[in-house]
Amino acid sequence: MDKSCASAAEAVACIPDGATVMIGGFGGSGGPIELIHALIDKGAKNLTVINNNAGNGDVGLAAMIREDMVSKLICSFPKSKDPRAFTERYLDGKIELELVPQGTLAERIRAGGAGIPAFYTPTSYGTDLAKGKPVGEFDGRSYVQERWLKADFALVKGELGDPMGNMTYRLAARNFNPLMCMAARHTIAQVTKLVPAGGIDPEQVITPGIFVNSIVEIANPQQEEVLNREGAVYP
Amino acid sequence: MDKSCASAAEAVACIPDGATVMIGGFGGSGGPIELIHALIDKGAKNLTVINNNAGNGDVGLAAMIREDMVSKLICSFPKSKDPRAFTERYLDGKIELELVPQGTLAERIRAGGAGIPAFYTPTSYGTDLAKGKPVGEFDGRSYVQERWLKADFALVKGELGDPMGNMTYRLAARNFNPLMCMAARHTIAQVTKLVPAGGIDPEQVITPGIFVNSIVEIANPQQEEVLNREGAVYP
Amino acid sequence: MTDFAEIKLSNAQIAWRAAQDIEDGAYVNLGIGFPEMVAQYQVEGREAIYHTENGVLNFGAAPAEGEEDWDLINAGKKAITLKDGAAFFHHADSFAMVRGGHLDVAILGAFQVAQNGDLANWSTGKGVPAVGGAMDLVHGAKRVAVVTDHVTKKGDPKLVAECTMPLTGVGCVTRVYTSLAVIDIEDGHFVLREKLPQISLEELQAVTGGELKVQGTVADLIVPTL
Amino acid sequence: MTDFAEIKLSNAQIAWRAAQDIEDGAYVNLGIGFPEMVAQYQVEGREAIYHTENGVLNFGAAPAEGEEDWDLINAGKKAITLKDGAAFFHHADSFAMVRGGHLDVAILGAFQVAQNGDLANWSTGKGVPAVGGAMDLVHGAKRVAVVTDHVTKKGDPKLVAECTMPLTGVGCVTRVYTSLAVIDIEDGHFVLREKLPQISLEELQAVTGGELKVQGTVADLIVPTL
Repeated sequence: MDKSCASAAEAVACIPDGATVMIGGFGGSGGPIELIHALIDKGAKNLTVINNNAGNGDVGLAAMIREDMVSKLICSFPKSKDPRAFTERYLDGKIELELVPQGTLAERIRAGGAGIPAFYTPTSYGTDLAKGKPVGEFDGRSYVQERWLKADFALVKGELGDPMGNMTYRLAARNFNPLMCMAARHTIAQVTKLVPAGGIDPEQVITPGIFVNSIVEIANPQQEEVLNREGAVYP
Repeated sequence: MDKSCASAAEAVACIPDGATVMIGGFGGSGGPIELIHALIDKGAKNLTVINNNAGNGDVGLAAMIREDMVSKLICSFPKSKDPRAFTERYLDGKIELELVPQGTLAERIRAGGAGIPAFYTPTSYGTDLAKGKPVGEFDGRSYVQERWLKADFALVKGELGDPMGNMTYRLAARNFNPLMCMAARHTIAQVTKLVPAGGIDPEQVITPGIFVNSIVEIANPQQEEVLNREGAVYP
Repeated sequence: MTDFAEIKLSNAQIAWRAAQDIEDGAYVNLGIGFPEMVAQYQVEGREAIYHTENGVLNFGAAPAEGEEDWDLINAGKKAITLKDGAAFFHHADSFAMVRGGHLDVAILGAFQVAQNGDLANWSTGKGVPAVGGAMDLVHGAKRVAVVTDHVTKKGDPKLVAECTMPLTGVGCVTRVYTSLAVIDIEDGHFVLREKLPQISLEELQAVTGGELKVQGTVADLIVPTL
Repeated sequence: MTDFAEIKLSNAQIAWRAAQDIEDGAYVNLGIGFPEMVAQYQVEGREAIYHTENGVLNFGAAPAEGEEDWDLINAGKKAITLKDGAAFFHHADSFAMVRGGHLDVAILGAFQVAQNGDLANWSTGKGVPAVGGAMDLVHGAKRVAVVTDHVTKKGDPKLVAECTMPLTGVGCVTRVYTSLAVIDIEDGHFVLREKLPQISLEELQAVTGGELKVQGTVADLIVPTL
């Protein structure tokens, strides 16, 4: 079994216009920058993107938004040091926003991956973000019913990977990546080092390969925070 | 921070009659035999036990049941090579059984740990095990509503542990252990080796210490399957 | 009247036939007991990755006797070995794989399969009830198949118009490999795909509890001696 | 009339006061911004374990400038370091800790706190809305406290009879550390526990939007110069 891909370009070639795409990362950490930039190179329109944020500066997700590839964003915190790309389009009504509390976003993605169509959470009960959602009472406390989130594709970033799709993550770059691997029909991973099957201790695998469809080695990955501090612009 | 305990006896001393106790393990693998035996030594009555099985032979959970410590069992598969202790009491109406599909059992425990009071699953829809449970329809498919499971105590078995409660697991002995750590008010762990804080790579921690209340080193732990093959009897 | 006992496939042969339909690269869960035999007949040149409910992906054959590590078992509590690229995970992640539709195939045993795809394989309604992962598996895998003798030991049909035993899942089975035939379940009907050449359609129908539809040709069910 | 601007506590002093209530061994989440200062005033001899939503337990102070590893950040996207016994986990496990009641204390900022414990701290109702983990934290930790100036920059009360801004959570706050007082929320009321000795109860009430109840003695709010 070999899920490895020769290049980021090859890995993202299958993403069509109109797709729903989960993108891993939290702020500047754990985002699959090379996969995102490959998708910008390829071009795709009218995407629904699921990410914790809305990009920062002029690279990665912010660059996708600036290139008008994204028609809807599902996220918890569309603010950053330099959120221009999103803010302008949002205030102009050119991009739709579904705002989800961060823990609910994580749990909805996990639910999508785990075959749980709906669950109840105390989060957002009694707030504007619960408007229109069913409410349930359990043991005398009120909860909001939330639905699963699934995607056509996930773009994620790991540290070690093997050809079967098993992966580990570096430090806090883990964040949403393992969850998104579970919740997409087709998960595309970039890893810093591709090792042979057996090269990752089975006890240390964080994402089992069953959740990954293609994997590409990007040996010296770019880091969004570092790029932004350098004032990088893509393309 | 030091959650370590000098002995299994000290660790389980706090478990009173009538408590709900989750016990990790699947069949003969991953069960905290020394903690269970310490609880038998101490004695406790009228316990509700949550475990995948109902014990095997004359050690561990089977011995607890044979000592009439358990009044209710929540499990998915109360059969084994030698299920006498449970079977006799069940057929005599001396022990209550709540039978739960295995994946639903795991998810209910996770939900208990994650603050999710209820969720929907396709599992058991249309079967006897869904009787009396609410049903929900999502996207044209029917699902059963299941409730979280929590416990007063969890007894679990890890491989490495540190005084903050961080843990790893050995091979498939992981099974229900990390989930039960999350879902109990007070989690008691036995580990094969207690290392200083910092002795487990933070990327390789499976159970973060926040889910563990006390931890005891049992350097050469017994293994239920091995004990049963030797015909062991406890006490 | 053909003597079915003489010509019917052995469990090994049923397992062999089921194994022919497992694609290269498939993620597969085999039910405890008879279905586990399917792994022995993996088609040359294809690689299947086996999942077991208690938290292991890509396990291999049983170790030699005396070489067992009893912390390394499958859902049937039998000792296993690991292949390169294996992974461990906890039970909630394991059933996320099942319930979340990540498995390609689950192959299970059956007491009864109904023509609408209902499966009864967990309870005879007597003694101590035990369900394990059966009810999760039938709603998880992309394809749920059954391997079974065509009839019970008493000769009663196991493929039935309607299950009389406690259900494991509703409308979940899509293909049944029996000791006499290969039958798909489509739109609430048994559709006969293959049958032992020695048996006539009428003879097969006589030991089947629901109508056997025929769409196009019925192929001969040919398996090697095993 | 006392000039509050001259005597009120600085943010550092409010953070110091909040830190005094964190027990040894507590698991703590500090909201982004001002609440993060609480970590600087951990009481000598006590150990708190800090949690951050993006998946780290037991992180420490910021690294020296130039020493940052930008894969090692907190929820405020600031670089952090690790203490011995740290752990990483994904976002669903991180919010399982939050929502599942595993944190002992969450200390958050506020736009408004109502006398029934309602909190508004996420949205002014203008511009781009952003919520992050605020709504999860208020329903997770065993104790949800707020650190805040007692009044807005314009001098309006931040402790109010009823929130007028969009809510973060309903009935969730149990203690408020302000620049003038320490106030508990019990049974739908503000209960005054400590106040700056230079301010009278009447003066404090005048800048508070709900009735300040007194139960037993009101202690002097005494903090060091920081």
